[in-house]
Amino acid sequence: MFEKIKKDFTTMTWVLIPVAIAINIAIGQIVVLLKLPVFLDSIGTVLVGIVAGPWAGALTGALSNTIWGLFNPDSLPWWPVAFFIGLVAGLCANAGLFKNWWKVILSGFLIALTAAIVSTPISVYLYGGITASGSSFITAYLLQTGQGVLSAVLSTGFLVEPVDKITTAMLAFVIVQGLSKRLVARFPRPENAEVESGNNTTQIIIALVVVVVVVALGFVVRNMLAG
Amino acid sequence: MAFINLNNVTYKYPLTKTPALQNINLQVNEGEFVAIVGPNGAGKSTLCYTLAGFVPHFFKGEISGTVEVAGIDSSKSTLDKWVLNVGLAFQNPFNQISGAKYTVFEEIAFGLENTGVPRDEMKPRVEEAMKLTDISNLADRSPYSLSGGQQQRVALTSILVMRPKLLVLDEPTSQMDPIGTREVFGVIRKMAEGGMTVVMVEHKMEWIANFADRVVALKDGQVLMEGKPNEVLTSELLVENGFGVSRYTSTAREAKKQGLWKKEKLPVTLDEAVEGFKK
Amino acid sequence: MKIEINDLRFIYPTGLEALQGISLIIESGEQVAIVGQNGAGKTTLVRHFNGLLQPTAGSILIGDWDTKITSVAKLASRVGYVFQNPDEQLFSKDVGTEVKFGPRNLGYSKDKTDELVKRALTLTELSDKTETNPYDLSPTWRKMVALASVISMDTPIVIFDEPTTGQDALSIARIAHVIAELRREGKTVVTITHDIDFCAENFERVIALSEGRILLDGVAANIFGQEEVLAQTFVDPPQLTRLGKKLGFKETVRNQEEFLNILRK
Amino acid sequence: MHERLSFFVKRDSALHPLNPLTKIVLALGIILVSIFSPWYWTSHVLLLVVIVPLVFIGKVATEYFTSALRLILPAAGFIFFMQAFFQPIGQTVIFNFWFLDITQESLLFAFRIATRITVMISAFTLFLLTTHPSELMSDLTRRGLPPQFAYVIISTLQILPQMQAKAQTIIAAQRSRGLDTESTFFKRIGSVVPLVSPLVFGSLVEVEERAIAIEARGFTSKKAKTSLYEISDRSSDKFIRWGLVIFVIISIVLKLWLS
Repeated sequence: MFEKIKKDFTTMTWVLIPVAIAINIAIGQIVVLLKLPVFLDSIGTVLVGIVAGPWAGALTGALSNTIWGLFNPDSLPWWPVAFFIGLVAGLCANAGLFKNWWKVILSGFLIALTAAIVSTPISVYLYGGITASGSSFITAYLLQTGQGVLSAVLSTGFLVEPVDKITTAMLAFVIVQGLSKRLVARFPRPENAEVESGNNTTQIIIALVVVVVVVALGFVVRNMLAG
Repeated sequence: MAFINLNNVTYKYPLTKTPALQNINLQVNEGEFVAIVGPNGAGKSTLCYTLAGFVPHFFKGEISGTVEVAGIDSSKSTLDKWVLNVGLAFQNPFNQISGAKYTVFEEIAFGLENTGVPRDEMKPRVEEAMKLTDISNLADRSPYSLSGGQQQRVALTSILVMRPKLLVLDEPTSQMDPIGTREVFGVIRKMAEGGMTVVMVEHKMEWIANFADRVVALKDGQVLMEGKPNEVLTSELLVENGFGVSRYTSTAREAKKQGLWKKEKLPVTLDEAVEGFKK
Repeated sequence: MKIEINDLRFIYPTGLEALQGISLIIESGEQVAIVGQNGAGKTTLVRHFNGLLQPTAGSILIGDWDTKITSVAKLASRVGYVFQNPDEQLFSKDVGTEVKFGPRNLGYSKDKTDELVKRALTLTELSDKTETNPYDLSPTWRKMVALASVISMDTPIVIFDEPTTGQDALSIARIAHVIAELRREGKTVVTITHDIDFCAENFERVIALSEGRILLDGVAANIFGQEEVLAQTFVDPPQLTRLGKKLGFKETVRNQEEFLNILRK
Repeated sequence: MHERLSFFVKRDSALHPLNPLTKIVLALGIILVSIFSPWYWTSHVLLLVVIVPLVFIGKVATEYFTSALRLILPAAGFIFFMQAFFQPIGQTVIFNFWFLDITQESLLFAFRIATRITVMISAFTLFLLTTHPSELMSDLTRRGLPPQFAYVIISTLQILPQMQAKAQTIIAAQRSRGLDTESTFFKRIGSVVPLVSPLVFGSLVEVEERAIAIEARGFTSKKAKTSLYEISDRSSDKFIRWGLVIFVIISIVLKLWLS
């Protein structure tokens, strides 16, 4: 087990992790500027999960939040969520769930479930359920309707996470497919990124269409909630 | 026996159809300074990676023939051991900054820390190497704050400090001004005279002719010709194959056609040109 | 198109005075090379031409447009700018799309765009690589894609930032050919370069900058003759100029033709 | 993002020469005590009686209070606001808006959570201000942290400003090609691909050369690594560390015992 994990941590992986963290932060900031209804701050983490396996993905996630904490201290307590995002992304990739666009939706969904579950105890224990995120508006609403804190936070997570994580998984998939095969082959798990059927341009186009649809859906949901 | 021994080496990167190196035979003696010239895509960088052990250990792919440095067969060694004998510095200075260090001094010590050099020995070695390449004044600067030429000096120093037996350099002066280039060539020459073997890819013909012992011309992954610098760099074969030549050579060649250059040998350097054109 | 610079000063937010009063007129159709050591202010100067930087004091006129009140997007129709590193601008999946990006942004008609793209690709010898992904090309060819993607915008002024860095002899010849072709079409070309021999062979006028000021400005032959002044900004004269000087020529020579002419006398 | 990613300020204080691990344990100890302590006033006391004096002892007061204004106040203030509005607790309504009530209880709760957040960030900031990242990593590596972790952390801190500079160049390059990055919302969305993709792909393509460069300098060498710097770890350091561990244990025990 330990030897197998060690194999995923080649020099390429060690050099990739800082770049992936920078990608998380860069894209995360752009999304904030554009006021999109998603976070997209773990694309790099998922990307590492795909080409270098679950443990490299998990490490990227945990470090990413810790370092992001330097500018935005509020993100610090959430590192376990990022850890599990990377881990589950890597597990999905190893199981072949990053090989064509509809499997990627499934991966995104699984990552979303994980994120919702892991973030719940942190939110409840540290913040009494109300965090600094905009989605707490939904939690507050559910709390007012008489739901318990735990179920209110969890339901909010299940409602909000899939849009973000499916988009994230799709974009990570698009980036990996856009890289030259020669480069992908240098990473520990190039087989995780091999497209199963059809050529990869079609896959990229479909994935981008899915991204647009999901984000548009996010807009609609947000506007409905904002009333 | 030669210090570097490439025997019939043919290499293909993974997922490619044509070999990047084809039947390369090359022998280099200890302490020799060999320059490699050739157009882009000739296989110069691949040859550097082969000598430095990255082909095939890092890049994978198919290799045939034998690569031997200091009597060790590359296929029987591993990359982490290989780099103790062979140092590599390449063109893009920015990508050679480790990123793990805050000052130039720490950056240069990085290789020594990795290879377990004791602390007492480390400081004097770093100081000595920085003096050699004339960057002692940059010791406390951040490597990222330097100009491209200064970063290239840091990259070269970071390798020199590890005292490799073979120094492989892939266009290490591309971003330096003429004065810097001359100085760095001087340093490399000095290393070679001290017994370090040097293989260097370079476009600057005038400096090669001034400093190298031998020139190897590569084209399409094959050795086109090799020999004394003046002999190779003034050859018609280079012009026919789209190699760059020094302005002194091309001008003298034209002058020769018009009867204005009387000597048999064409010049590569300024001094040779002055000598030949003097009435 | 004419470029008129009037007592231009620029101070970076860090307090660094990068340009300390530059006045300059570049006439329509002129070919100008800017030389000087790192940090002399070359890139800072040309980034004012298309409004990427705004002067702290002074003004720049591009034709009749003042860069202070004209947007970068609008200035892009008059000033094309090829950045040093092609990887910082290429993003399309194939060369053809990449080259089309600029003219499309400028709102040219489809026919005009197609024609401009075709011309740019022919000029840069990329016609057989239209379908290729730029990242599958060598760095040398990626540079040509970057060149093509700016030339296709058909701007009356074109700026090149260090076009020859990392290029081999064949590629440098290709770039020289592109510049010659732009000259024939009457475009204004401004090039920043370290490659002094390239500068000598392709440019009539040379401007040497040092520490944010103009050190020398004039006809190339005059500039290269002033070896001591050039040394202040760490520029060596071209190889043949140095050779001519050592041989005791009275005139300053720049290229092979001039050199051989004098030799013949 | 800030230009400088190392918060460290070089000063001659009593905190600076402490062993980096001691300073981490100090920060974590403060954070854990504030989370586990059974009394609501613990965080306030920690802030006033422990953190503020330490800031002065460490001679980093100016830097601490500026970062407090820049980082801590916005984060804590926002949390306070969210909690006060959205926590559905308490009966004594002070202010009402739509379905949201601010009650005396929710205000108190909000104050408590905001203070806790302030303590957490402050402890972390204090640690960053007095510890150089290189020193921290050398020390942790010496204690058995794989050296690759040190590489990843420092390299990330250094790569972020580089990426930002690169992003600036890309924006300049694409605007020069007539890309409109400002006018309307849809133009802004349309400009994402030409701006983001050279940034992302460009930095991923560099990974290969950068891996070669560090590998050439013995990154994967199996020899025992050495360090340029010697980092002091005095017996007073050990004393402080164990003291803090005991404090944390006490607060956990109290929490379990009292609840």
